Amino acid sequence: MGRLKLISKALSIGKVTEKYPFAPIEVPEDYRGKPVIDGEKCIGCGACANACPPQAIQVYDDVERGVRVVHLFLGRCIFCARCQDVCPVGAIKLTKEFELATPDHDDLHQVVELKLVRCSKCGKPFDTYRHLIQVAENVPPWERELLLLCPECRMEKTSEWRLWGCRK
Amino acid sequence: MVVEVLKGCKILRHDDRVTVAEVSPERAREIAKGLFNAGCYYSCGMGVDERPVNMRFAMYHVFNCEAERRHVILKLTTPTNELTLPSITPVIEGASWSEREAMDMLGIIFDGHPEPERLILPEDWPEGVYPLRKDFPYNKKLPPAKPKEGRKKPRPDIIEVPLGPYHPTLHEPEYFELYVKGDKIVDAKYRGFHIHRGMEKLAESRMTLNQVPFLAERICGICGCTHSTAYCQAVEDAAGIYVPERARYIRTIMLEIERLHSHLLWFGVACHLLGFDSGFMHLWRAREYIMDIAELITGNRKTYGINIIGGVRRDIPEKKKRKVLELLDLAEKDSREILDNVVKMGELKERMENVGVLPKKKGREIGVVGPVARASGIDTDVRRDHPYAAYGDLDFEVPVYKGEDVLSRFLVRYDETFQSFSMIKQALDNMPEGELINEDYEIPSFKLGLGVTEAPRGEDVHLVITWGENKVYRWHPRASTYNNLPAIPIMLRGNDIADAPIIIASIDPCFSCTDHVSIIDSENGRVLWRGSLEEGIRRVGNGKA
Amino acid sequence: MIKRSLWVFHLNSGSCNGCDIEVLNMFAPRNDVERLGIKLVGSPRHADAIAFTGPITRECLPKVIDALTAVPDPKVVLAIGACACGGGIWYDTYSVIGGIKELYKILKEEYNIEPPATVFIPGCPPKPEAIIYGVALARGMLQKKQFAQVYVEPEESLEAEKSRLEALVREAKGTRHFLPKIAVRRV
Amino acid sequence: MSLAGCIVNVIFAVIFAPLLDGLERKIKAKLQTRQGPPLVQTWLDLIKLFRRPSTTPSESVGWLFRLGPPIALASILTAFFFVPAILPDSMRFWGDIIAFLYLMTLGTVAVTLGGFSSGNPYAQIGSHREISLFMAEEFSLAFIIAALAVSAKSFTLSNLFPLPFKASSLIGALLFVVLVYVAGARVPFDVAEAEPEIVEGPLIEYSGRQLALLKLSIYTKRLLLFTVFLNFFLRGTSAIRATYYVIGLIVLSVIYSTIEASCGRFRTKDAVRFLKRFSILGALCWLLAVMGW
Repeated sequence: MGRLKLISKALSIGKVTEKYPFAPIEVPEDYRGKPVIDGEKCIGCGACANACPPQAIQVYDDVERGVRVVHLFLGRCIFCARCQDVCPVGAIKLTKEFELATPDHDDLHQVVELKLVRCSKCGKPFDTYRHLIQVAENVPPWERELLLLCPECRMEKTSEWRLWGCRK
Repeated sequence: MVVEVLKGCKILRHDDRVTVAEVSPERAREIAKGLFNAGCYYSCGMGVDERPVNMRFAMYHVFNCEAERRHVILKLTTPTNELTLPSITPVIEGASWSEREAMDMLGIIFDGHPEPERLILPEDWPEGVYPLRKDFPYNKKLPPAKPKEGRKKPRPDIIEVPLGPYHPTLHEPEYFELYVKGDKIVDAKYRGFHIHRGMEKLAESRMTLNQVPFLAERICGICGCTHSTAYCQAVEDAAGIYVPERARYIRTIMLEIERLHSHLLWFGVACHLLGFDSGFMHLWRAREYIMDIAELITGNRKTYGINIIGGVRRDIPEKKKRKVLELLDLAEKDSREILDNVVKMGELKERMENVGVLPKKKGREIGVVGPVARASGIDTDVRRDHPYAAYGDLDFEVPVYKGEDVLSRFLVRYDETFQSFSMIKQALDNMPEGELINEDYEIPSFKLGLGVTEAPRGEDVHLVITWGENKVYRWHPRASTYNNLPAIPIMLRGNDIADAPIIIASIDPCFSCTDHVSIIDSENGRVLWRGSLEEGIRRVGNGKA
Repeated sequence: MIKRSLWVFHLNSGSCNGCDIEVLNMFAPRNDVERLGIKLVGSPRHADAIAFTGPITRECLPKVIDALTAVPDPKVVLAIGACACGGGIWYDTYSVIGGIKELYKILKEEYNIEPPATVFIPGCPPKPEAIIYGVALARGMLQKKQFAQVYVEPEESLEAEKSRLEALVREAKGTRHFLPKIAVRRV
Repeated sequence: MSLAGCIVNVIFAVIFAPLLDGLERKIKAKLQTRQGPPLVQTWLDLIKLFRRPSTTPSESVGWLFRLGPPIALASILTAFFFVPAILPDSMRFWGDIIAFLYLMTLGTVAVTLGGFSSGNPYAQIGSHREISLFMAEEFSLAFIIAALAVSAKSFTLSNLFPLPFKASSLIGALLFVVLVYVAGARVPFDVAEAEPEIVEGPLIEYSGRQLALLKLSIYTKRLLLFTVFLNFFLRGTSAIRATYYVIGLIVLSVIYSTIEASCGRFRTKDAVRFLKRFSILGALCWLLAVMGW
């Protein structure tokens, strides 16, 4: 009689129910919980936005205010940790936090605003200070010259060089 | 064998896994029939808008040839500026849905298709708009159009049930139509695809190559990992990417863990459908160990997110391995005890025996896969026939039962569950050291790749056409339920309609509840019932309607 | 009213099953939410709350609206998972309307129905415990922990960065120069 | 025979029935290795339901729909006037077992009428199942009651309680146990309310207060059936009787919920077939009683 054995098994096991809302639970070491952007570390390079499958992180420039906005909408996040993989400075981390519920939709947003550098030639804001510092530190000194130019001006400049075959 | 059938066709690719041949439309039926007679069954079909490349539409038919351990892909192209292709459904029943899908999504017209009706797109989708064509933007939201007239004519003697397709057990919206005579089922028809989310289009437009594994994972919340593996394998196949040994072992482990969680879930649901709730609770308790393992290894209970092109993202270090083995032993012991006892319960067994019979021959024609095929005596398993990941190195048996009924499907899953436990242990023990991911690859432009995995429900086929610039040109996932669903009418036919829920559940459809049907009298075509299956059964069965 | 007893109607509007299974998992022995007085009911008429999973697909929209309006007011909506909270990975495709916000917009504009109280439970899928936390939040048993985070780069660090960048560029002046090498770097 | 005692019985039934349901939920949870709800959970549910608004579906026959729940509850509670519960008092008159049967029927009919009038096909199917099950069950109930009445030579409940020690009356009581199980709409036989299949059947369109009344009527009906069965055996002074009564209720509900937790659901067809066979046993028992054993 299978059913009697099941009853005795249930009685021998007792209860397996957790106490959860009244007692915290343990999540494993590598749990993929709430992603948090560390504003201090973020350089606004946009690698996370490129990698994010649901476009939960979007990076866009607010030209009028001269800031780059890194906008994470947790409501759409699929907790894949791709942003953590690709972040060059480790600014975005998935924490062990899973208690994200909120009655207010606005609570699900994380915004980092970084000031933009203006192009030394045309004056258009084009990249964040932090990103440029990061780039400058990682290239040999002689490649740093064009850093303060926006992509268009940079292209213009390099094509000029190529045309003349030299720097001036 | 296969090569003989394909004589006279242009062979585009021929290696030890896949043969791709371009077939002229006139010879399509003849060659398809030839392949079927050579022991290949129809696996899936993909329509492609190839106009940016060569001004034509193409249809790829994939056949699985187990005897030669290869897949054969027939490519049919429309003549320039035309949309017509011959339908192979008259000779191969299994191709019906694939062709209807291509009709819906691309507007290819299949000559001689017996049932050219809309399959996938919603009822209010305007005529003449084909979302998978390259000139359709993926995020265009169209205003609803009037549904086509004549599909469902309301008549005063028809009982309409206004309740939406929702139901208290595991629910995904779906819809069946049963044709009955007395209380015997004569025929059944399926109308589903309520959850068409447009992901094929999404993959080829907004997403990059390495984002798609995460999309593929969300095809199904239960068997997502096998979809993402299949996608990665398809891209790796197209681009010839080497996957490190250790990565392949980790993929195998995750796939088997997924199979365990899915099978235990199914056993629970089957108990629930048979009214035995304690069984459901016990099995889900045992399943909780498996969920813990998944969480431990990947950081999430479901949607593991472990696959990426070229390898895997997370390692299983020694410490985790020991913990996993510990949990596995607990789960194995617990689930074996429970399942053994459940099988002994007479009334449950009685409701499964000789119910929902799918004859072997019919199953072959439709191309059923996975436990459904194996319960009908068809000896097929992708893991053995087309080894992928690390399955080639593992020692396992493929359970095959000849009962052809629901009980056989139960027993196939029962055997598979314990095979999985042993496979995970073998894989963990033999896992070689080394790299997790190979990132040194180039993606070729416009190249076809095929990825096949054995999902808990059967064979999953992913076809990918790559495109340079880190994009896919076309991605076609084919879930196993897609091939198994057309078998349901055959299983239902001739059965007592009271057994319909467990029959429908027995293929482990991705929607796990079995409700919302129309019961139609086969003699006068009157709709007797539309609503939940069970009431319909009572109502019609008791001669009330 | 819903403090000690909450009956939930589960509404799937096109979910991948992940969240559905986790909702069911709440009722399984490990989490057993029956101990909190939560019960899954089959009829929207009996429900006090709706467990909403999945993005709203085009085909499901009218059915979702029917089911939502069948629940007597006042009701609580639990938007479970990334799809219900914000449309998920497919939030902008042709056959997906979006998340629950878009549904409320349609309800407001076309049916003039005020949106019910909603608790958003992000996750893909959320752990059963995360859903229980959301329910406890809806009942006022716990405080919310999630707040919007806004970081604006402060002025003082900006100054430091400016000078650092200038220093780096100055360092470059006078170094030997070659034409920039053209190399493809994969991100 | 005092009216006050009867009223105490009714109040006891209303208060105790949901608690008994809470106990059963707890036991089922125990058998499924869960913690289960607190004992008072059913009461909390009912209180919440009483505070929720009731809706009347637009396609229903309004007055019939609204009338169902109060009649269902009232008929069961009225039955407690004839059946001694915690106190041995009851309003006895000749043939009150017939009145008791009528009241039981009235409760079921009220529920099913409400279901039929709701306009919801799920409810109609549920009601239909309920009626077919009830018909089958009534048949065997009639035999058993007849057997008991013959062996006690009375139609008055108070003469039936406690039962004389005779073969027929003991067998009748045993058969009655099974009927109590069936009439209580427990798992193999809960086809009318089958939640996973037809969403609580006749109750589907009810909400708020009406639903609470219906639920309460189901719980009190189960308690009523228990009470009738226990009365066959209870003896002694009031205090001893009351103690045994409460212990008996708890034991019965433990046994019943254990059986309930380890069974699969019947199809209506199977349930009716089972009851048909069962009524043959009832008839045999009646023959025994007629033969004077």
